[in-house]
Amino acid sequence: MIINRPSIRIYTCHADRDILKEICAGIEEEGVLYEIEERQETELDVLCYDAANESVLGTGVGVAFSETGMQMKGVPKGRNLFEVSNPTSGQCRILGANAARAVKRMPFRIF
Amino acid sequence: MIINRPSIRIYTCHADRDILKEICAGIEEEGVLYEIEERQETELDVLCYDAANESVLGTGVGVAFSETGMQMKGVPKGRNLFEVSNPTSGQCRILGANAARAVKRMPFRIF
Amino acid sequence: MKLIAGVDIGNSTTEVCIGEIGGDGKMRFLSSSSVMTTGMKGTVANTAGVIHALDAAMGKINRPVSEISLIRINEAAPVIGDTAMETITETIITESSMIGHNPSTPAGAGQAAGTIIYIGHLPEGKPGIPYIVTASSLSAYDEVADVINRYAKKLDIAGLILQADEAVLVENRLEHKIPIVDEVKSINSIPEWKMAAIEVALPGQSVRMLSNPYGIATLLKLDADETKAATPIAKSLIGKRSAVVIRTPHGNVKENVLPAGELYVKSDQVYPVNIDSGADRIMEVLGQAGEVIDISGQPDTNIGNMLINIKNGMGNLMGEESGEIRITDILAVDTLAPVQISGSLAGESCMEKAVGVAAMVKTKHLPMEKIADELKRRLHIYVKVAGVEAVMAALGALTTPGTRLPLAMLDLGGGSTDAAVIDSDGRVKTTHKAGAGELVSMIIQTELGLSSRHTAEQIKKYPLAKVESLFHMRLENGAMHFFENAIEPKYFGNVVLLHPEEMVIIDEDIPLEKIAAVRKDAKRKVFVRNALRALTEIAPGHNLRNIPNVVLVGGSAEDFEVPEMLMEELANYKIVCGRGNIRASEGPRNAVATGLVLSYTGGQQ
Amino acid sequence: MKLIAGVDIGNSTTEVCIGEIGGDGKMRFLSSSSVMTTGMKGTVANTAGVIHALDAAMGKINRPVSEISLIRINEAAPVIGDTAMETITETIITESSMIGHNPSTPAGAGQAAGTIIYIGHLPEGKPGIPYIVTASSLSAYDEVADVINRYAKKLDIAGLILQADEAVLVENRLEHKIPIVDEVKSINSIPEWKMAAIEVALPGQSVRMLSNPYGIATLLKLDADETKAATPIAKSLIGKRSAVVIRTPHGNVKENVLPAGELYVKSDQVYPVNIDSGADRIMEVLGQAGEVIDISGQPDTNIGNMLINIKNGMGNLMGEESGEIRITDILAVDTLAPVQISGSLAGESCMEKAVGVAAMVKTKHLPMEKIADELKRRLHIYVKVAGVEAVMAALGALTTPGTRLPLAMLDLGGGSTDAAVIDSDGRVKTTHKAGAGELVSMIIQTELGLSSRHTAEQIKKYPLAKVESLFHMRLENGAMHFFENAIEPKYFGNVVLLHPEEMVIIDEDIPLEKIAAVRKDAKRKVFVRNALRALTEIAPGHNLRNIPNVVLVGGSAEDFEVPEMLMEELANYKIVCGRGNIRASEGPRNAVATGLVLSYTGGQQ
Ligand SMILES: Nc1ncnc2c1ncn2[C@@H]1O[C@H](COP(=O)(O)OP(=O)(O)O)[C@@H](O)[C@H]1O
Ligand SMILES: Nc1ncnc2c1ncn2[C@@H]1O[C@H](COP(=O)(O)OP(=O)(O)O)[C@@H](O)[C@H]1O
Ligand SMILES: [Mg+2]
Ligand SMILES: [Mg+2]
Repeated sequence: MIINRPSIRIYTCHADRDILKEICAGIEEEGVLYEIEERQETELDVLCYDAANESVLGTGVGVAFSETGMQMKGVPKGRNLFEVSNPTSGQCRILGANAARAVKRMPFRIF
Repeated sequence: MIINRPSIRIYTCHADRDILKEICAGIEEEGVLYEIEERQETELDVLCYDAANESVLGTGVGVAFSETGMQMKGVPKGRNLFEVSNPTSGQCRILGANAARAVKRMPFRIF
Repeated sequence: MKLIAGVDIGNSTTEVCIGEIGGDGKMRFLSSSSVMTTGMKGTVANTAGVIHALDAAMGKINRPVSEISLIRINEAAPVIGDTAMETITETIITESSMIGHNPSTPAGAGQAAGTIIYIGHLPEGKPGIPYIVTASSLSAYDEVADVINRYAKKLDIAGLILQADEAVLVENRLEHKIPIVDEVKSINSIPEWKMAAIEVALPGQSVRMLSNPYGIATLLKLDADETKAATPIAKSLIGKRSAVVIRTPHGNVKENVLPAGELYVKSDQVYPVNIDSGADRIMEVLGQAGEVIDISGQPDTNIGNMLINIKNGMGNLMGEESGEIRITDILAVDTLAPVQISGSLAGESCMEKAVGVAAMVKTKHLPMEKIADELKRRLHIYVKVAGVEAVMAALGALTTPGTRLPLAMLDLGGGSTDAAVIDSDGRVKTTHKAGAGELVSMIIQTELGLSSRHTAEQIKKYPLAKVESLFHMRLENGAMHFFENAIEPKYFGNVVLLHPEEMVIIDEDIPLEKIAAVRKDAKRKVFVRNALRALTEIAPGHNLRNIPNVVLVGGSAEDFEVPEMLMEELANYKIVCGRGNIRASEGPRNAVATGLVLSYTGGQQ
Repeated sequence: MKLIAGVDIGNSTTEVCIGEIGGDGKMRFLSSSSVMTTGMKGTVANTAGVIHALDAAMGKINRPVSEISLIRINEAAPVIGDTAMETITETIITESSMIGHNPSTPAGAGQAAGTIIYIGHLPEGKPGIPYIVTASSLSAYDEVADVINRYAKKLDIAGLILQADEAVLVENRLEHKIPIVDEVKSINSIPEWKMAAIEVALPGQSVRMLSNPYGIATLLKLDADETKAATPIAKSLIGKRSAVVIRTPHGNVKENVLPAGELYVKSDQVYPVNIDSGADRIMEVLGQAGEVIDISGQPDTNIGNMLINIKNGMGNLMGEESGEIRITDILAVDTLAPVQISGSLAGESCMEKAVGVAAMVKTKHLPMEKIADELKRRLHIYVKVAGVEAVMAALGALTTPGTRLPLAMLDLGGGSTDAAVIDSDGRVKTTHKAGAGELVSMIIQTELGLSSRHTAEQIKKYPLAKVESLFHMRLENGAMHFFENAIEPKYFGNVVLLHPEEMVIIDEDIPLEKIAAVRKDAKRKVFVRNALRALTEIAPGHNLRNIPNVVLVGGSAEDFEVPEMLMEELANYKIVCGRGNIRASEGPRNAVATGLVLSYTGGQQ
């Protein structure tokens, strides 16, 4: 009986579909699992913070419309590790890859 | 502004005072911080599980009367890593030390 | 249509290869197998293993063993590798007492020197004299802190030594910070009123003053003679997190130390060489000696005793007098072995240079004919002792894709490294060198101070990982591996071996990097040296550059890093070298058995 | 009451020691300082640094420089160390093309061989022929997966090479799993219709088939000649996570390769030695040659060019003709240097054996008198050139607690390792050996392939750590260190140096253990060898066992691990060795300056 699957949480609020797809591809290529959940919350900081704190892996991604961010457990709300508005598809991949790299404890890629 | 102090959470319910003191000494000697909170909950499994999940370090200790347990985030409720009833003071130290060693990623000591 | 079985009885493994001769006279390989050798190589006890291996190979193709028309077994070389290891260093005697250890949680940082005083005797302390206080585990941490805080107002308390694991607990309650060493189990053997120096390093660092003879001299005000006597202590404290050195002149401590001794290599004359001069020198003398008749050691020395033990042991096994047994080759390697320090308070040891030795023992002709007869009797199949092991191995090696004559094969076994060269005319030269997989395991065991040889053997074979959380481990090469579910707590934080069936915990507290370094180094020391000297001996003109191909076969060629080490080394001589791939399918195994089958057609045509 | 200043002008550092002679004629030490040397050692440009150092030392005791009655400066030895490094190996030319790399996320596992086909040409593929498909980053991962799934029904698709970082994405969408190598930037230089073998190792492992010449031969069906040509490829693929080898016979690739060359050591006669024979052999010949007059290299070879560059460079600096400059010592060390592989598709290099060389250049007498005159002119204080550097260093070293005569000191500097022995009668013997701290930094830079010397210098000086989360790092010795607050993301997952002021990120992606191993090995190769040969030269009877004490001084004696390495090595000769502690307070610094002050009283009494 596993309650929390060890995965990155992605909390979304009316997320741009292409952006979300590319972020997921970034995580998938790195071989880490993710779960997407649509939330009532519109604020990016809250989405990221909650996602990180509710992920067993301590890593969360937030997508509000076309704003994106990545956050880790233990870092205060509002201090997302990475934040990109209207990201290109390359930037989405990197954001996803960095979420996975946080889990794998590998250095982050540069946007 | 740090919201969560990086510390081990100890959730207690009418904890035996000597037991609690020795567990804390075990953690302190290993150089890790802890926070104690008295809870309404009487069940050891719940105390341990909640403590682990609410600790930034992902490590929690529960003490209900003279029952003690240690738990880590990601492990299902009811599957405490260690559990000792009516521990000796040596066992309390080891339980505390092991909570700290979970944080320091060091092998656990044997009871 | 005739079925031929090649059977290779090795020290560790018995291998079978089954070939079929078609109507056209061509050989087709049908099956092969590998089982543990039963009994000592060259004895009739081997028959059971051979039958088992034949069953296994024929079973794979669903045919009965009775269909085999001919069994060809190897002519085993009458040499057997044995391995022993002796330290060459003497016990270290010190004029001071010391504690050098790595309690996981000492406290404070810095160094201090002073007179030792038991905590209970502080009322007798005099102002102006620096003291190092000791407290047994009978005193609780809050009491100790209380007492020190009280007396620190009057006395100069410079440091603290605790028996219990409570350094941090005490330090957190002290008003003035001092270095504290804890977990000193034998606190009662610390002599009161003597001078002591203590040092605690910053987290992540190691002691600097007490690992330097002149640092000890500075703190304890030693003269030159005393400093000299403190050098072994300084050496043993290198890398320690905390340490205590106590000045306790013993007078003349004397011990009976067995000297390392001389080795006598007998060929045209006797060449002596002292073990103390190290492995390189020993191997140089051995190289100069040429064809060796026997090797012995100076009586009543470490090496002398060791070689006699080897000869006696072999004699017992073979039922020969040890006088008839000759040692025709040795491999010496420089290594490190733990040596007890007399004068230490807690049984500390330190690593000293040592020499490990593997020896090649020449015995009488092995009675392979007897095994053949016994097999014949039990199976009613014709059995022939068909070819010299190393030659057959070379024939088998030649089935590896990308090879051609002249070709050398290196059989990396357990006790010995055997080599053979076949030149373009089919002429073969062979040699047997002492030292192979077993010596590697022995070096690993000694240098890591492991209690079990089995653990050393496993360290040799499997890559390492460190379990960093309940959910993941970091592999030796830095990659992360995630577990599906939380792993058992017993693995948490430990270094493990990635055995294919289950993870094996290494009980000793040794960093992963250290284990990996010792492992690689041991392999290099044994196999690179042996490959070079074996190949040099049999190469045309004794020149390695005259060998174009080297094919690695045998159990140790399965190793996950040895073949690449040898390839890198031999590339310097423009030699193509790699793990063999017998018949493009068997990897480095089955070379001798395959050669035995092949040599049948060779003989026919 | 008289103030005496000792001034030591070194290549890197200028040091001052201030002593006071009391009414009783006894010397009391008051202060000391250390600044960067200004200008090249032995030139008047040094005066600025000397004045700065005097200011600093007098400032500490709040007294003006003018109160000094006498300044004693060192007589510098007319030898200067310089360091250069040359690989001795030739460029590697291969008959095949290869890609060997560590994409972080390849996919699938296993090996495959087949004909290369571009994904767009799959319609032209024929059933029954194994194919390796290539796809550029213009094809999206879901399209690639779709196409492969479709064609796999008709064709034998054995492997896939991708330009984009999408191997896992494609693999997750494939119906039949195949090995996939991704992140191949130069995908367009892969030649279609040629045979290729590809291999992806299991996570945490490295390729086994393609790092073995016979493995390549098996997959690509190579004959013996082709296998030989593939050996450098196999060697360069050792340890890689994934690899591609393409069979592209080039015909006769020829390159102009500069040979390593011979070294000529001139003493009573000229001793030649080939660089190819390695550092041990070179140092052996040097040792046999005795007192060296000059060392040169074969013209138009690597070593020849290198030594000429050193002589010219020194000549320019000193304003002498390079003909007048003589090289009186060298230190050769075996090392590894990256060598380009011609035939690689993505500019891969591999590490080859190389020899690094430091040289000791003999110049004309250094004009220390000119510096003394200039100082006198500017300070109006009497200045005396007072003593030979190494002798003064030995005098200073003798103030270390726990020492006595006879005593040896080793000055571990930047360019050279200097040694002096004072025997019980006060007689002194000195020597200067090429190679010290700078050569260590150079080896670290080369072996780790670092772009900056500065990084190598920092790696030499500071311990390593790996930042494992935003909240903690693991130190080199395994200890954990926690941060108070979350650390900046740029540090996350990186290897860093623990510089006292800030953590320095190592940009190159090299595992911590590798960096530490290269660092330690470089220090050992330079300092252990130099300590042994310097001490052997000056030891009574050239026997190390006649030296009871060795005191380490100079900048490289501050190193956090070099003194312990030397202590361990010299303990084998029963020598007490450790970092000096000049005047029981200065550590290994200030030896020469202290000696200059001390020798004044010596001269007086
Ligand atoms: N996978 C492996 N990795 C490293 N060494 C191995 C492996 N398998 C077997 N060995 C070693 O091979 C040696 C035995 O080799 P083998 O050729 O079977 O000996 P023999 O020819 O004497 O029967 C032993 O030292 C064993 O530890
Ligand atoms: N803390 C340190 N650790 C290791 N090496 C050091 C340290 N400080 C200085 N060095 C090295 O010491 C060398 C300079 O030594 P120094 O005695 O100052 O030279 P010189 O006598 O020529 O002036 C340089 O190679 C420098 O890298
Ligand atoms: Mg402790
Ligand atoms: Mg990838």
